[in-house]
Amino acid sequence: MAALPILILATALVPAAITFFLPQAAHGVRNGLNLGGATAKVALVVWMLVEVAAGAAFETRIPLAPGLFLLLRVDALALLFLALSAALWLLTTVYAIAYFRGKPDQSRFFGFFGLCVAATTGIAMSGTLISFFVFFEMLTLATWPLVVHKQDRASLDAGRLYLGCALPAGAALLVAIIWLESAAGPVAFTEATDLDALAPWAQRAIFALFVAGLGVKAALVPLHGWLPAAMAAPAPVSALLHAVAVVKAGAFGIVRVVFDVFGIDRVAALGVGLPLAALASVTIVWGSLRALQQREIKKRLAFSTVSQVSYIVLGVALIGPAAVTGGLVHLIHQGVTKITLFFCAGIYDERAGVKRIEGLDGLGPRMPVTSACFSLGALGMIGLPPMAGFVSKVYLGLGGLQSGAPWVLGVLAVSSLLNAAYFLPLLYRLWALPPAAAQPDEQVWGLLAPTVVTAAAALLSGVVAAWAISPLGLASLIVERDYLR
Amino acid sequence: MLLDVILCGMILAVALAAVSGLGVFRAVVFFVVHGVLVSMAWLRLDAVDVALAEAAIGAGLTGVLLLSAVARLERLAGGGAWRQRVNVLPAGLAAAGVTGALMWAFLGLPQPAGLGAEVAAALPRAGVENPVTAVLLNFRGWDTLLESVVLLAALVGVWALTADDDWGARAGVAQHAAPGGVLEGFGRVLPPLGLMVGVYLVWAGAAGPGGAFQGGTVLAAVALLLAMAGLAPAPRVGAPALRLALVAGPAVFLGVGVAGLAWGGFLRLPPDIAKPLILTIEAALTLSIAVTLALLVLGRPEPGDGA
Amino acid sequence: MIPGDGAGGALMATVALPLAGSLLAVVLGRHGAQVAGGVALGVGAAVAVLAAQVAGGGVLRVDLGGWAPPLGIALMADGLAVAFLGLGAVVMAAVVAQAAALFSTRGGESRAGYGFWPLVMVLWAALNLTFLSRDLFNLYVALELLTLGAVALVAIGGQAGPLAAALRYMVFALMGSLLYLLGAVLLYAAHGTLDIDLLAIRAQPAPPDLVAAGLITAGLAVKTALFPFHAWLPPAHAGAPAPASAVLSALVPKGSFFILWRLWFEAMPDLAAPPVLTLLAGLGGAAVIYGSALALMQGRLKMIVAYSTVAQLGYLFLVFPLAGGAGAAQPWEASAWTGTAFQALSHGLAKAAMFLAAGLFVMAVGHDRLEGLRGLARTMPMAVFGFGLAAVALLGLPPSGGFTAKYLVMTAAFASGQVVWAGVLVVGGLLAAGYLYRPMAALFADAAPGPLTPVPRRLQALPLLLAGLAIGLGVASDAPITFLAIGRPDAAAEGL
Amino acid sequence: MIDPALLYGLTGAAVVGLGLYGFLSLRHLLRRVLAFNVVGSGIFLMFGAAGYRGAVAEGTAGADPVPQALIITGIVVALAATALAVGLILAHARATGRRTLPEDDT
Amino acid sequence: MIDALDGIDGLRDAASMALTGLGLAFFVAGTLGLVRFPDSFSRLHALTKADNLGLGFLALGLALQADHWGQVLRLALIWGLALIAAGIAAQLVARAALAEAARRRR
Repeated sequence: MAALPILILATALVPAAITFFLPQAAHGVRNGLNLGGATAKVALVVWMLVEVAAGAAFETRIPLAPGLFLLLRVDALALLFLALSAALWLLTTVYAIAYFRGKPDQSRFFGFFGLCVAATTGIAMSGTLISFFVFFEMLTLATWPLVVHKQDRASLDAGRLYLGCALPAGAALLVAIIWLESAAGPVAFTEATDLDALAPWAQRAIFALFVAGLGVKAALVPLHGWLPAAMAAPAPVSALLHAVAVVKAGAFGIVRVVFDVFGIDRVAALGVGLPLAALASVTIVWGSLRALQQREIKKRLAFSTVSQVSYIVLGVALIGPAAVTGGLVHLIHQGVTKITLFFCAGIYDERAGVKRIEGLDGLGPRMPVTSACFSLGALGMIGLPPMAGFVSKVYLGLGGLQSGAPWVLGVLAVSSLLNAAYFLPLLYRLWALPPAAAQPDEQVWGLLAPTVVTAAAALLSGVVAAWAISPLGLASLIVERDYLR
Repeated sequence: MLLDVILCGMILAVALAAVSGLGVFRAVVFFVVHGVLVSMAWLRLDAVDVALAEAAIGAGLTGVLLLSAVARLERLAGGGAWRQRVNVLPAGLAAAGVTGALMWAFLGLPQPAGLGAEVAAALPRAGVENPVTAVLLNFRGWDTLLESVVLLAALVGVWALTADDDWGARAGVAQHAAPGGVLEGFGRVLPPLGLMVGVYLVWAGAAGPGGAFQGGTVLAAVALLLAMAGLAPAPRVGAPALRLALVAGPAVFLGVGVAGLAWGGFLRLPPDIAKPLILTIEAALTLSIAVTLALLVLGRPEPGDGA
Repeated sequence: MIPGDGAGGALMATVALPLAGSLLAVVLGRHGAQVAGGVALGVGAAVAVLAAQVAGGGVLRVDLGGWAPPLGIALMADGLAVAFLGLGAVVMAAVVAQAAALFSTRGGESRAGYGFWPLVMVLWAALNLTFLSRDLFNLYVALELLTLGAVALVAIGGQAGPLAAALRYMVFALMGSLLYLLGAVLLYAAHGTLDIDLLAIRAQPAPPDLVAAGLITAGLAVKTALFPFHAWLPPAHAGAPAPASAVLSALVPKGSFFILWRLWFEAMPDLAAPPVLTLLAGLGGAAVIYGSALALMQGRLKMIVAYSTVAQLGYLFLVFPLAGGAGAAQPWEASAWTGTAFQALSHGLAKAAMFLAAGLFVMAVGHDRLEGLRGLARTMPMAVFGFGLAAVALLGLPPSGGFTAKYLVMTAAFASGQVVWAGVLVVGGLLAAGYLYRPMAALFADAAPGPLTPVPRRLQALPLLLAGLAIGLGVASDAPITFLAIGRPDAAAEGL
Repeated sequence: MIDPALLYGLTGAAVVGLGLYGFLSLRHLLRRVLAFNVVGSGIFLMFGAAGYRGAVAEGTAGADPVPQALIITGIVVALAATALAVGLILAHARATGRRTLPEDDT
Repeated sequence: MIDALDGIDGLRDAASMALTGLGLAFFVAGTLGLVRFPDSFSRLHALTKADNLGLGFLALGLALQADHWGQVLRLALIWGLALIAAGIAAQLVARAALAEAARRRR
């Protein structure tokens, strides 16, 4: 079934293309289209999960120019990211429909929303560097209108900062790709690329360009400025995009570059693994520290994302099998947990008008479901058992020991402490303090249902980690089959 | 040989005067003299057709156009002494550079190369005896068709500069010739002769020097004289007859070109009926050229301020 | 068209139809729009038939009047020419559709309503001829017709600003024509022919050829508004009415650049010493930087888009050092050559879309100052989306045709070791992001309460359609690239 | 005894030089159009001289007809350009009361 | 120069040269008048009278060299047209000069 990858892309592209032209009033058609597309995509992904587990691989080649082609290839790693984005897209669509009831420009929003997901799917399934770059840049373009959706001063400034960081990064990435391909020929993720034609310094320079290009989206320290600012976007945007699509695309890119373009042994030989790990660690600590200072909930969550994504980069940079498994599985765990927190932040903002931390006082009992999910998510972030966060941190610690970098344990400990430092006060305010005056009603199932589902997923993926089909199972399958050959 | 040297010397002197003279009017007068001298140079270079064209269009019509422009411009933006020139040094260097390069290239020309032999060989199948007309209307007829369209485009461009509320008025500025005066008398005597000379030039173009452009220009001069003498007012811009006359030349040429497709290719004139075809094209072209050139010199409709 | 022998029919129709149309429009003053619509359809069909013929039977040559060069004039349609004809047909169709609303002659014949249609069709015929003709003097007449039409279109507005701009354009254009004519005269004096293919055989590095090549290149550089000679372009393209400026910016400079391309790749391929080619590309690079810098400082939308044209035209000149000269065909030449063709095509579509969108904004708000465009994203979503897609194509971001062009040229730059041109492309792309962000941000800002005349969706679809084509050029770029390869001069090895 | 073709050719080149100097340095627009026409006649003079040179060498009757035809076409095109330029100058003068381009005004 | 004078041709050539010489003298006189005379009216007077007469002699001189009557007729036509044109031009320029003088006095 070579056409399957294109079919998956279509499930996101077709509804988006049609939604653009729908008038504002056509709520039914729009919601139906988007929900239909999302469910179809989840169904396809589930069917592919079974196939890939059985060893099948899907591949489609779209010729762009003689010698230049878009290769869409579904392998285990692609499926990991695909599964995450498909599931969360469905949930976020439900959330967004409820969130946007009565607000203007819905057709425009859902149109670009679909384009973003299509770009994310493309990133996941891309088989060559150029295909990856094409979808990577499309993601930047499709995200900007969403960031500036409210069209007010704050979101426009956020949009400018976002483009200001993302476009130069794209340029750096393009230079790296072309520099690499002009020496080593078109780079496909399947067969190894012979980089010996390039001098070592050139290879290091190219690796640095790759990290810089991808680092902006993966919010590595010097390049992370745009993420907190992008919180001016509506809640669904910050939930799906900044917790899942955009940020993970950067991390996923780094995974592809380290494993499929350079290969583990060359990364070790060039000695670029350690600086990357160091950069990731600095980001982890720095993100958590900055999160402590934030008074707005969404800003705090944003800085928490900055630090959490670097867990993935850290795992990959440590190269050991356990560390990589930890990194990959954290890709899923952080996604699921963080989206729960953003959903709750969205509900607090929408229903209770609470943006800052002080507003959370005593909301626990009066908004029980939301606060419960929020607490689950927060605990998951801190990494307490049996939540999913704990599993990733364990593997990351193991990996650190395995690849002879004990200081990783120190970093994990410090960051967990900091996580606790900036999450526990919130929980304390929610449950222990006396309630403020107004009695907000949270009973909007459109917002609540997705939050509950993601919170459950965060809990479940920790509890059933040992099972084969859990995120951990898939991650270890990937590591054994693809990367330790 | 001596005449050539004197002629070249005079051409250069007049060109220098035209370019570096003091007033605009003086420059235009020198330009007209330059045109006459250059047409004499064409006679020396054995190119009679070009001499006719240069005298009629180069010196004649362009001179009239510039003279009338000088008159109107004085009224619109006259007065005020100001510097004649700007960035003299770079202009001088550029001009000297190009001239030097041209002379170097001209001296470096290898053995003389020309298409005289090919034209002579193909002349019998061209339908006309005069090689220049053969090239103009048969071998390179495409250039001539485009050229007539260029004239038309220039005219539409000039008309598009009319003030919005003047649209539809008569072309050019209202002329004030004294009724019964000398100009009017001249206006009655010359046209018949002018018409005859114009038509003769077109007809003679097939065998000897002459042709649509030279004939058309003479007819345009007659039309201008009639307009200036006040005997025949300039046509209104919107007059359908005028527009048909404007379009006749290029339209007939294009029609013949498309008809050529039936004989195997665009603009293909089968040798046996080439002469009649060329003559019809020339007739239509002359009409269009005469009307277009006259209107171009008259300029855009300005019923407001008289000359 | 009369079927006659199919060979020349379609090719001639692409030039003869607009000519006939302009003549008809001169006579039928009030029905210019309908005539132009008919011509647009006719030429579109002719280009399609021609494309089929060229795709099937390869390069198509027509000797006008049955006289072969050096005596007669030859027209030739190869892959490149037909691609540019296609670009012209598409852009013209959209321009005619929008101009029909702007220059409607319902209320009796107005000056602009009368003048616009013949001029735009004459301009189109001249443009198509510059892509097809193989004779240097015939190209001179076509250039002259192109310039007169363009200058008249700039001045058709009638206000003082555009008149001064049209005059400056005229002065520069006359300068360019003179230099070009000088070059052509010298070539005829040296070789006795003006046909490009015959010149290719007879040209040798002797004084007349070198001087002629220099003069022709200078003349055409002035007409293509290459960096030191670009002063005339922005005020002229911004001063013209929107549909006219779409044609002026997207198509007219490409006509003169196309002749330069034919000269250096077909008439005198190995006459140019590398330093000359590097100088041309250097000026191109300077145009990119300078044009973008000035675009950043403009307050009016149409001026930003016009300066963007100066910058984007600079990219085209990068092809000379990468693919020109140096006799033996290198593997990367094909990619630079095709990349530049793509850049021209994608820029044509995107720039036309941008100017048409700017025209709609002016139609809605009455002026094109940036602060007046605030909040149009909500009231004119389709036009703004079209403008955005066009911006993506100009930036050279995937999936647009601009990206394919940038990728191909950058690969050639890296493969041939001349990395500086890749730098120009990257920096140019970022600067373009800079100056195109300002209008986008204004469009997306919250709506300032101002008088707003509603613009029909039918008109808003035009820029969106053109911009969509520019994006589509990138997505389905395989077919055009193989088409462009038909009749490429030194069919370099297929390597990328 | 230099042959006439060369003499007229060089004169043509000199006239082109003079015209170019005027075209680039003069500020009054009408004089620049006039200089443009001078350059045009210089170019055609060179072209005719080249044509004459070709014919004399080949011994055919008149000068080479192709340059003559092209020169006639060139003269007419130059007239069309001049007419449009003059029209523009007058319209510009009427709109702005100026005889020069804005940037040349000092 | 000397051997051209013998026989009937010699006489004709001598007459032609004499007549053209005379014509030339009148042209020089006319130009002298143009340069020396104070106001425009007298200059006009000098120019039209002297040049036309000079042209007449020139035409006569050339007529002697003509091969067939057609050329003589054409020369006469040219002279006649030149006369009319010069007369009318002088008249118009004079009227313009008068109007100019009147305007300046006001």
